[in-house]
Amino acid sequence: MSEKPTMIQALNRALRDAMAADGSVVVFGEDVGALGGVFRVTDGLTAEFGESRCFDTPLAEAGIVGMAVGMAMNGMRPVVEMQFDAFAYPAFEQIISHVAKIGNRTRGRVRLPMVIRVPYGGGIGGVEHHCDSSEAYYAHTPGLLVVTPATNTDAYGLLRAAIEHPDPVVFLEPKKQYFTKEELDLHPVPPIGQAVVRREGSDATLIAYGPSVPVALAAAEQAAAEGRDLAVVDLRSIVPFDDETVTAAVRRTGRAVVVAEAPGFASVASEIAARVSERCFHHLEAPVRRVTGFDVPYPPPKLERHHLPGVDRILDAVDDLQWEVT
Amino acid sequence: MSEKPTMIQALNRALRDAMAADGSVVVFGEDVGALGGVFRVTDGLTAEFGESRCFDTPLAEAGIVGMAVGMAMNGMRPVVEMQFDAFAYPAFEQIISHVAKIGNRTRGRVRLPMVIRVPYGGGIGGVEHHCDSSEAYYAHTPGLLVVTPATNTDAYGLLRAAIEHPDPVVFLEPKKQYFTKEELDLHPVPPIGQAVVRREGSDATLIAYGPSVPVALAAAEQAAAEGRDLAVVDLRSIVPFDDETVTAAVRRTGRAVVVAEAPGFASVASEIAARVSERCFHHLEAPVRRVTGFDVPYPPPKLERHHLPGVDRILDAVDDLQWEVT
Amino acid sequence: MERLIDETGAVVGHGLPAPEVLLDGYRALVLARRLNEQAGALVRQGRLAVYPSSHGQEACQVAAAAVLEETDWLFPTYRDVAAIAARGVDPLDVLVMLRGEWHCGYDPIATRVAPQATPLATQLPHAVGVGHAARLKGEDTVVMALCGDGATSEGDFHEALNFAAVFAAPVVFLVQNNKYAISVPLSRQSAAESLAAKGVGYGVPGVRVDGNDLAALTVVLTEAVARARRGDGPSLVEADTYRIQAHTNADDPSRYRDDEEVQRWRLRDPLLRLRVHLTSTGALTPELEADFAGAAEEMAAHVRAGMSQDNALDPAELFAHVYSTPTPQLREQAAQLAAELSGGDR
Amino acid sequence: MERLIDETGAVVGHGLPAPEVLLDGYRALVLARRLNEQAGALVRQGRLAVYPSSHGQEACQVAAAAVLEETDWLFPTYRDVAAIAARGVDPLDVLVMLRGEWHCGYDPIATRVAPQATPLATQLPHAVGVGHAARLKGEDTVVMALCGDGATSEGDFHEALNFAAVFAAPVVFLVQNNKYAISVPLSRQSAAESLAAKGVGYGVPGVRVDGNDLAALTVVLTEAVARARRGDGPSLVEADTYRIQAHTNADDPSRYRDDEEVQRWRLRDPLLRLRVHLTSTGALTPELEADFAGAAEEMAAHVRAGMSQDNALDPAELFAHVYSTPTPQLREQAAQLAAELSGGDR
Ligand SMILES: Cc1ncc(C[n+]2csc(CCOP(=O)(O)OP(=O)(O)O)c2C)c(N)n1
Ligand SMILES: Cc1ncc(C[n+]2csc(CCOP(=O)(O)OP(=O)(O)O)c2C)c(N)n1
Ligand SMILES: [Mg+2]
Ligand SMILES: [Mg+2]
Repeated sequence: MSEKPTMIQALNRALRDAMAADGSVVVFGEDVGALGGVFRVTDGLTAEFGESRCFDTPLAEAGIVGMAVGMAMNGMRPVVEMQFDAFAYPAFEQIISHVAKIGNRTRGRVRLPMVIRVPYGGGIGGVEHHCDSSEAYYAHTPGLLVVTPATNTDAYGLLRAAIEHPDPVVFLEPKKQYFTKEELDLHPVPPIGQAVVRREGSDATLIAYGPSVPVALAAAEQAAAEGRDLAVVDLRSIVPFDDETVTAAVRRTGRAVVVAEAPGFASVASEIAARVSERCFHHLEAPVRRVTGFDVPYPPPKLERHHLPGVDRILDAVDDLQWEVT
Repeated sequence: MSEKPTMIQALNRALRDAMAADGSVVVFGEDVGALGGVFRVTDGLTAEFGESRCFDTPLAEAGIVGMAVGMAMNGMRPVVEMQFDAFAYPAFEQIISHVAKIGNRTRGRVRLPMVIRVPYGGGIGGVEHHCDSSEAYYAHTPGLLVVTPATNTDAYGLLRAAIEHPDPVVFLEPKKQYFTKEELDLHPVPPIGQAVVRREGSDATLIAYGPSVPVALAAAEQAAAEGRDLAVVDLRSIVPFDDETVTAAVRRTGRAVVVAEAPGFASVASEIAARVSERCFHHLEAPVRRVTGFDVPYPPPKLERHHLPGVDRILDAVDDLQWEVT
Repeated sequence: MERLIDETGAVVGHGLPAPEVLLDGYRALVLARRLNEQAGALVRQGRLAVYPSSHGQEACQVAAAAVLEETDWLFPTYRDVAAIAARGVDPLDVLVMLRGEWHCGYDPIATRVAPQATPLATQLPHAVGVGHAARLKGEDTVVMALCGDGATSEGDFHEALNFAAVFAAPVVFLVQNNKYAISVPLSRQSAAESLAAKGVGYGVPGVRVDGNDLAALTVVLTEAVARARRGDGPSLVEADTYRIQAHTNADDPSRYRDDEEVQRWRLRDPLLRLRVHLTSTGALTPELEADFAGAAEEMAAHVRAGMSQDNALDPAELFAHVYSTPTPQLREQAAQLAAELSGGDR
Repeated sequence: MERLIDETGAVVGHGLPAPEVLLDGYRALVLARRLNEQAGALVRQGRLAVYPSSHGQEACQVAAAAVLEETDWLFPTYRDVAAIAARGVDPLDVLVMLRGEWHCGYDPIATRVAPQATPLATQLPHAVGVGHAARLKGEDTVVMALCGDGATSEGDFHEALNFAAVFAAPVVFLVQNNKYAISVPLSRQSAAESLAAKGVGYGVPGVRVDGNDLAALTVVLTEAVARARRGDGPSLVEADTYRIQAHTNADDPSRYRDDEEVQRWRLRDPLLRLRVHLTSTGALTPELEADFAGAAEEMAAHVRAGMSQDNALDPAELFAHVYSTPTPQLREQAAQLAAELSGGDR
């Protein structure tokens, strides 16, 4: 590619490379075949690998996930696409009661190497049901790995890692970044479970994942202009959680703000805030602040900018970190 | 009743009184008719009010919840029973995408006065899928009220309040306490959203709800014998959350432990810990501790005692609250 | 398959609805077609974010609305804008969702039209609930529930049909089989002989009807509605039709179907055949045609005019409708946003 | 309805399986019945927490296992302990779940028996996946997927049947229609003529068979398996049978059905009729009867003996199997529990 690839192209490349490397990788879902997915993440896979490796299914998400469970039981590595975040909910029982639990149920005799890809989050001007940040439902469910990239290189690497992983992975793709063009580095495949410090900083730490990482970086940029030096941690993996990286960053700065799009109540952001508050208690100069979506259903396009955590709201939270106390 | 009633009887009484008071209240679900529910919460309702007011449905939870949505749209007040916690998952899409959102979707023109009753939690020696603590899924979803009683009087009062409420309520019944016999006071109907201090104490505050309240009270009892004076707050309502009562209690004691059965990660306990840490930051002598279920699928009966928060584990957490520091 | 007027406009069956009924229907078709066109134009002009056109399916849209009484209910999907408009709801209110202003722009209780359903098939159990509640209240309301061929694969379709049958609920399920679910063809959706055959598994009568023949649709749906109103329970009607345009403007149909197929279906256009028929009987005069076209233009102008008004949206609405009374948490969050907007914060 | 041997033991159809097959089947019935009885006794003694008996449905249990090759798969529900045992899995391993020791006590990969499914109908899409994967791998594996009449109402039943049909997956869906879902009678489950009729809506052949007639079951299921193995796709078989005992020991059937109904079905007992038939043909001798009874007693003794062993359960198992490698979070939690247990804490 002469031009820098989009995240969609990075994901597409990951699928292609995984399918080429391992004949047991199969891709299926709604519109993933001829159409190449409504976002074109599966573009060209049927043409390249044939109908048996990448195919359309009837329109039924529980059926898709349930069939993937069976195929994984029988030696394949299914990668299924849920068309949008809210359209994974029909598969919830399959995901919670089976995908997450069959390994444990069978004392490890049946492992399910499968990936459920979910384009998630807002900021695309989408109508209702197309912009949910649904990570908390998965992250709260023991037995699932929950991964979300924030860069194109991670999108590629983490998807490869997810497909190779022996356990089921819910792979959350920040659709707001789907069309972001970035240099793509194919080589460093980050192991699932490692956060990364995207920006060092000494005054406070912003903790983010997926679609909130670029927002956090922009906020840090702006803060720098205002004389405040913010670190940014990109979780990359929500489950497992990289306590080490997060805790170390917060201890260095003594202050932390968690940024996430999902409604804040009983969310992944709550977890991060609770963990950090507990583990860094004596290092904290101020309470851990959360900048999240409001506790409302995802709003219509014309109001979403008020709902989503933006640079200003993050910087307000940073301002609130009781700087005068120290 | 000459004998003290069980929580099941308190709930049954609430349903009967609500149906007698309001002809638009209808009860339906699996086995709620002739059988009176597998736990007998709906015992006698069909006999008393007829098939049209309390009836069995086909075995399909999405259908049950979806039908309730339609009935609520058309002027009724449906109260539906999900047979066990994990058997509500098939209805997840209906609950998340519709029950929670139709009021908002229609700018309040369509309100759904419906109650989804879910027997939840473990400690009954049940097999897999019968012991999940699923409150986080609901509590994270804006648009739902999430209520859970810990006493028989609250079971009665809160269920009456839930049925009368104009908004949809997920009513979580701690099945471990179903057979607990207690005095039943029919009169004080607590408004949804008010926590209660079950026990005053000056050293630390235990925050609990539903099935963990009796455990927290037992721990406080034991602590008292050991010379520590613990307060116990019973949330009663997870959404809305009673910040006032919780924050006041923690500020008084400067230390807090959150107790809940559900896996701790990204849970209601995380939310409570995060809120309390943020709102009581300068009053806290030690980090807020969480005593929750482990991040594992609900274990088999013979192992559940190791999983569930018990008195010892709560007291260990209290011991950890850095008493020497003060 | 039930058919009364074939694609050449010839009458091929008995029991044609009265000419006035067909004339009213034709007028509604003209308006529906115009609405599809107008909405498409608005999308191209960037004044509407997205529009799922029912071009080619207007006969289904019009018939679904026409056979209902005012007290009946309509349960539409995202593709049924024209059906909702045919029921009498102002198209501007219907388009509020696609303008990105709010999720549902009309009052479902006042109009007896449920919010347009996006999650496929999920509206069908609601329709059963509305119908069952009506029966319990002693009302003879009928519920018309729409869905597509793709939606029949969802579990909720199954559960709704089954509940309706077991409770003999007054619901007419109308499946607009337009042959595609976005890009996925019918053959990947079902191996059954027809979608109407699905009724057998529920004990529900299933009828297949030419979905581009307004006359046949009117007869079949009228009978299904009457059956439901009599208390004889639900029906399943499969309308054989075709989506002429893209799934939405965001879709690229050239990836999954060839133009030849589309051309074949253009010949079966629902307006064309009815116009030929009504003209041949003399019922449709050039004056009436002009009249209908005028009404359609008026409607289109109304839509265009409304679209250029920028409705002010109060950000406080974010919190206002989540519960009937905002929770303390939402009041706090609303206050935070208000402070931000008044510049109280940065 | 397909039937070969009626409740009096009379042969009423053609194509009876060979006597050896029926004799083997009868032996398996005797063991299945004994297993149901033994498990019931263990529950009454408090040595087993709960048991959903298949008493009266043993012919379905036995036939489902008997028609499979070793390389085939069985997808059972909680009520299908006897089917799993008939497939050759040690009953003690099957009962691990009901003893409360772990969720699934046998190795699904080695035995080709899926874990017993509790959430109704959810196993059916898995069965389709196993079958479809086999086809993609070029294997001629067949999958036998079991469910009850109640489970047919769940969305997952619909989605599984439809996927199987669309992909022509080698799956035999066997519905044991035992007339109740706990207390809910069939009439509240479906208004269709039969559950087999549900096949029509998917383009899947549906057959109704006397579920207490092992001979007919064997023939029907053998044909369905052969069809699947040939690559001709799935079948739906409805077995007309009855749950003689309570749903589980926790259930009180007197609340929802009268004893008369149960008595009528007792007369249609699957063992009885096969015994009459095989005795009448001379195939079943008193020696063989004694032999079978002996084998059943041996099995029962084995179960009893195993049940009195208290298997030590390591609490660390809580964390060991959640992921193939425990997460750092689980390692921390495991360490906490280990510390508690070693008295490190209070
Ligand atoms: C539960 C769910 N899954 C996926 C989608 C995404 N989606 C929107 S429309 C569509 C195709 C629907 O096809 P069909 O039911 O035939 O209706 P049509 O669009 O043809 O009118 C899909 C897959 C959705 N809206 N809901
Ligand atoms: C999804 C789900 N909902 C509810 C239950 C609770 N439940 C267990 S068995 C049962 C009845 C099942 O009836 P049927 O499918 O006819 O099987 P049978 O018990 O008669 O063998 C119910 C409702 C469940 N296990 N799963
Ligand atoms: Mg379609
Ligand atoms: Mg049954």
